[in-house]
Amino acid sequence: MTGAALLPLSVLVPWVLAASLALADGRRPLVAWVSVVGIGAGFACVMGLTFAVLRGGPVEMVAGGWPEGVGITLRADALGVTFAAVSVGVILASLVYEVLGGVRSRTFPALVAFMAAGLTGLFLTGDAFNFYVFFEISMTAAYALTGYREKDYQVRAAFIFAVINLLGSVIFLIAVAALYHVTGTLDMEVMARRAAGVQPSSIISIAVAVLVAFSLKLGLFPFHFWLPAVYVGSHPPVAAILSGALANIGGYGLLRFGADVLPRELELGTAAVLVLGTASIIYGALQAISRQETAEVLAYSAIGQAGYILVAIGIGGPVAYAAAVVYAVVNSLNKALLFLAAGGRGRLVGAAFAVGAFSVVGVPPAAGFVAKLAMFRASVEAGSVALTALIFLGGALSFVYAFQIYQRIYWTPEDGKRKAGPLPARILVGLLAVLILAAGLWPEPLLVLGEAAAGVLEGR
Amino acid sequence: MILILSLVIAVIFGSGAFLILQRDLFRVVVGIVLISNAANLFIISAGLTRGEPPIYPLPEGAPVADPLVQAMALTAIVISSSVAALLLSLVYRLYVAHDSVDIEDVSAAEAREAEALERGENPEREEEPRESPADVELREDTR
Amino acid sequence: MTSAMTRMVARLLLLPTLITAVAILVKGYTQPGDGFSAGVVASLGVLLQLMVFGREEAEKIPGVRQAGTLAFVGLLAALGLAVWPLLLGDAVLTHYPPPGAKVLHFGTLEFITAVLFDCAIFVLVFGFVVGTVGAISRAIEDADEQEAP
Amino acid sequence: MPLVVALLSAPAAAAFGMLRPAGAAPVGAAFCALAFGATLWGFASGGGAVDVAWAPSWDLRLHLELDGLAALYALLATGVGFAVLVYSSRYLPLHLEHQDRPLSDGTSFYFFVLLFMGSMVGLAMAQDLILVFVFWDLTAIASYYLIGFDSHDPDSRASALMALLVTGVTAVLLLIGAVMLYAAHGTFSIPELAGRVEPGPLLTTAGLLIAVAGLAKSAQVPFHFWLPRAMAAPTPVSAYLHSAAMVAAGVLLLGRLYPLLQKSDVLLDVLLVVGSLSMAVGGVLALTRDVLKQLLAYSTVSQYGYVVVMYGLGGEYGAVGASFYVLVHALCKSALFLSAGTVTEATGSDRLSGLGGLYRSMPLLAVGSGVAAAGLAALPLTAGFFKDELFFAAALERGPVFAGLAVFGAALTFAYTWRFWGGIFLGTSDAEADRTSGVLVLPVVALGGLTLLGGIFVGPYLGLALAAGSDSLRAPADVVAAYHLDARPENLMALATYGLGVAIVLSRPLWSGAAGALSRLGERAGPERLYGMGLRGLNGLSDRAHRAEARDLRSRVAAILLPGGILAGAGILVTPTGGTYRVGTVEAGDIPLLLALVPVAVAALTTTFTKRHVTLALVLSSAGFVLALVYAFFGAPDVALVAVLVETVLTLLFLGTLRLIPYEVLHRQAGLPTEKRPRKVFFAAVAGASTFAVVWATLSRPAPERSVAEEHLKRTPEAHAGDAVTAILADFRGLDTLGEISVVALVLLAVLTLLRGGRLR
Repeated sequence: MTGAALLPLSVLVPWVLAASLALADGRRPLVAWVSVVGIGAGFACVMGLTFAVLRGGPVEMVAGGWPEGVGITLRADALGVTFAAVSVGVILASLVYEVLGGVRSRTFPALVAFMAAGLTGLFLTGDAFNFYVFFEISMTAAYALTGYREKDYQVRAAFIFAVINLLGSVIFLIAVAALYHVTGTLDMEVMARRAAGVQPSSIISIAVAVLVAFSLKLGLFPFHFWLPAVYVGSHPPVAAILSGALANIGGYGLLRFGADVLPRELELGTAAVLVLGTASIIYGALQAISRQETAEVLAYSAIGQAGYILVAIGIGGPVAYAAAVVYAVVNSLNKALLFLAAGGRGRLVGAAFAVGAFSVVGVPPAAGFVAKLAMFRASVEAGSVALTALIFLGGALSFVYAFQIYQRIYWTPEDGKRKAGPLPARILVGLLAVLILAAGLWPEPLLVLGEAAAGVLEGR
Repeated sequence: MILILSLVIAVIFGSGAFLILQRDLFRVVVGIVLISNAANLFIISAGLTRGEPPIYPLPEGAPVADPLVQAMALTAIVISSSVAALLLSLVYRLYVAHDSVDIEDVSAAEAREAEALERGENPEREEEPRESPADVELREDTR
Repeated sequence: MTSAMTRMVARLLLLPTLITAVAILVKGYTQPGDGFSAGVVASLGVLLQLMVFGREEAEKIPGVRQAGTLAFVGLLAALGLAVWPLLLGDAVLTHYPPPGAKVLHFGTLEFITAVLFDCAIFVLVFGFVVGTVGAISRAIEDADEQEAP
Repeated sequence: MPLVVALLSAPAAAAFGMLRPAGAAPVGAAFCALAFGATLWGFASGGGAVDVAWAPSWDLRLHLELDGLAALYALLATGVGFAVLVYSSRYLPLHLEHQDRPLSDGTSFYFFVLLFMGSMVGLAMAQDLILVFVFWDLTAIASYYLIGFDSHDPDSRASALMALLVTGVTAVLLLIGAVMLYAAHGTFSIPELAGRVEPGPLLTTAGLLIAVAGLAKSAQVPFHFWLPRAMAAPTPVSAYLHSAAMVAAGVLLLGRLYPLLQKSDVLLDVLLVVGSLSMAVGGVLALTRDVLKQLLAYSTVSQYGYVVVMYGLGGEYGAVGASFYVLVHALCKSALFLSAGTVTEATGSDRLSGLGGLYRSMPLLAVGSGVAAAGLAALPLTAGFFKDELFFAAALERGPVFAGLAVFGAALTFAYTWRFWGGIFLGTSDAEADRTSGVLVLPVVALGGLTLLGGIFVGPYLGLALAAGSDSLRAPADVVAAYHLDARPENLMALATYGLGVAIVLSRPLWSGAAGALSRLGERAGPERLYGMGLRGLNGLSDRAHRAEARDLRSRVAAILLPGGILAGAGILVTPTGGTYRVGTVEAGDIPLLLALVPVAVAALTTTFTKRHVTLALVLSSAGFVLALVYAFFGAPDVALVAVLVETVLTLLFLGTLRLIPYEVLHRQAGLPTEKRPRKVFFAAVAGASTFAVVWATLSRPAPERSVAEEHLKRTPEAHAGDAVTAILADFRGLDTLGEISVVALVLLAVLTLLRGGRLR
């Protein structure tokens, strides 16, 4: 199939699936497996689209068949498809994991499918307001998913998550409306062209709003305070989705709206971005060190890892943007693997967790080392000793927390209460780990994706 | 006019933010609704043209209001109010769980749990969830 | 609980609200109002019944019991309209007939697929409002039952 | 080819081990032997190289070459690996038996030993800095798991973590150094870099970073502390990784990058200083230790100090001597470690103080390890003699100070080696020894035999070292090692060494106090203590930071508003504001709008001090209704209509939810004083002010370009519509609407999930 056919399908397949699943009881195995097959089909579409984009360049389609600008443009470029592919992949893996363990809510598969639809739409749309709408779809699905299993602490997490992120959504909405007001368009390509001519003082405030909204999403210090409660509170596969798929919105949004639409403002705010990024790296890693609960360690680790992405964006330039993309992709995979592995026990899961831990700290052959290498390339080429040192320090701290918690879970005598979990679920986690190893052993696809995505940002 | 609009939007947003900072969960929801209202008002005022409704036949010569911001505002209003409905039901569930609509009680419960986590205990996470009525019903359904 | 007068007025109001809703829906393309408003108006009519006569009585109105299902059927229909043009080789969400083609009129009602889209929204919104309020009213009933067994 | 065999061996052994736990060791040993043979054959037939693109985007190449340096280390890794695996096949079951662990636990042991061997072979052959880094960290991973093999033991866990932290974190420096070189010279390939780098600050910095990685891995001062702790691993691991291979990787890196390092005098000086310090500290501490493996560990620190010093001294003697030294040291030291393991296994004691006189019950072991000890102590007729000869020659080239240092270091070696061997096998102590399996003795004898063989036929050993040294120098090296029965300085230095060594042994009472004091000083203020304090400090700091985390929704929100406001303020500060803001004009047509806006603001403000919930809901909805009026005045009847309807439904939902919660609860809540603490007002004001800034700045500057909305207006008839807004919603931007109703449907789903267990009906 061609890219032109795959582009709408990538969004519509999970979307139609979501609407249909809502009518069925997701706890029935049949329904649950239908959702897996459906999301799998969506994933296949996104992967096909990714290949098409990498081979033939961006694919566009204007909804409703109207001229560009009048209708909403769906635009699949390397940056968008990369994030879409990773996010849907993580969602698929988490869904399979939960289905293997037994779905406990009627609406779980439907909510996950809505999340997948919202995320693919968000990554593949070329329209700022449409971005907001898809953003809301995935966020609303996320609020509901956080409360999945409906324990008290999960509902609490859902409430905190919803309130804080609604605040972020409103800020983002204001930014989108403001961008429309100062540029007269919602199409992001046109917006990028026109934004250059806007009064700097007007657009810098808008840029700040964008930065705050996405930093909130990404969980950067000091906007992160909601994050640990939510990641710790939610059920492991949900946490995997939140940190492995949903959090990509932050990184993607900053790249898209920062580097793509508002590059001038991003450059102006370099100092702020770098300070936020490095502060997150150090703060997240420091907080993670002495935490006892795995999910909490991972939550703070997520804050630190997000910092790296921000630092790369702050450095700017093709190498750094490629680093940001590579880092975001690898981080998604790591977090998905770690959250899923943290839910299980046993030797295989322990090995998988170890792979994830090595990946987080950047030890080869796990894929994380490629990401770290990319970061160091970016910081060294930027010629900044301080940044390189801070990235190194963050990495050193991550060694401490990753292996303290790893040893605590898997190297102490098992307390017997822990169940190993169903074998297929453990195998799934093992497969994820193998994927991360493979990406580290043969990093070329990752690098090609990163460079292609960075090329999108530089090409303007 | 620009200044006045900006001021009104800022006042609504500020009031909303103030309410989100309160301990009463309902006030938090009201705060969210208010800041959404501020955003919606901003969207409408961010129209590039103001004037007659954009409905055919268009008035000759007179300015016509920007229809795009209206469409955006409509979408945003619907989204924000339906999400407010979600928040309300979350508040209800929180009330059921904590017997209170006070964020302090909720935070206290969270802090208790965090402390338990720090001690390395895992109080409620380990046990399998009790069978909910929905589960029982499922079995009847499938029979 | 409620006076006979209220009951009568409520009963009388149901049909007009539904008609208003349909009118809003039909006129949508020439004047303000669309599927969304129509859906809310229609559901408000039903909610009035719910408040006055109670849930049991209100559920006798067709579509009220199945409100939740209806919402998703509406969503599916809307999505169907989005997918359908793909099969014809057009862009997603293309409406027919295309610009410039002749459109069948029936009063202010135009036979175009955009109206179908509005109808889908109507169904969805109706389902949403009735479903949500219905869920809350059920919860109130459950709570009341627990209080006074 | 050898690499393939070596890398395959780990999974193969693991697979066999899973089928039959006893099968892992023989299969592993067979693979080891095969890899050894392949390396030997490959090197003899002229080396061979693989150079294929790995990740072209970053110019990464899978460039492996079996040159002299590679052959030396690969032969060591596979050869000693073979001996150790044979030894383990007997030792490990005993070890597991002591701990009541199932035999199957051993599989992972073999897996990681062989993984280590494979990565060591790869590391030896790698010619690309990133490839070096990959194999480098693989050895660290394998070592981590092997040190932590007895994971139930807290000491093992802590030691494994320490080894991983020290070697893993410093490995990142290697990566940084590599990236710096790449940024300057555009390649990660070591041969290419060797041709391109010029002396200068860049080379010094990058080289220093890389050297730190190498020195940490070779357990040089001040990173030496991890090695003695790593002795928590089972003895074969210590014999293999922590004498012959893992620590050797550090000096391998130095040897591999020597063409770069030697261009910077600073780097060579650093090597000299660090090496000498390690030599002295390791040697002295080895003299103070009672636990066998601790003694050997410090001796290893000291011995690699020699090698580092030799690289620092440079020249032909330095480079060739370093390689030769590594070779001989590996043979001797692994033999000694294995002896220690056998002795402990036989007697149950792992301390010198509990041992002695074992030559009677274990004569074969005594001879085997005696030869190895003699080799380490550089006695003639062992290969060890030549290692010191080359060392002395290298030192002499540099001057008398270094010659003296060399003699002192060698004498220390002599002393502690004597202490080790003599302490176990000589003397009159009546330590009891069980009969031990021959498998636990034979590898020691074999390694000892190799040492002896090298003392008689030094040719092959020296040939290997020459090849390796030439690779380090990037020039053919020509160094001879032979017995000369004359009074040349090297021989005199050797004699002086023996003399001084005997003197140290005999004068023990004189220096033991001082050495003990040094050891205690090291414990109190040394790097290990710093490490421990650092780790504890970090955990404490983390705890403290965690206590300061915001845990309440209100503080969480405040933590967003305040920095957001600061950022907005900063944004305004850094941009020129002149002429941006406009006040705008109020025209006659705006009066109704103005009149409607005021009550909106008033209603919004009223919500902040309304007490009762129902009133609050009504005030909120009144704000909504007036807003709808505002929309109408804006020329937006569609929005106004929807706003009114939505507000109605929302009010209904609000009241409905309030009804769900008992009146008392609400009343109690409403009765609480509205918190108007200045802080909240402040945060709210910040939020309002930032919004004001964004909104005003935006509204002052509408786009000069034509808006796309005009296009929408123009095309509305094409969409067969009269109302442009409806046309946009259903047609032009139907995707938005589709998304919007999806959110609505999602909310319904979520509400039903929360209130009704997800039932649609």
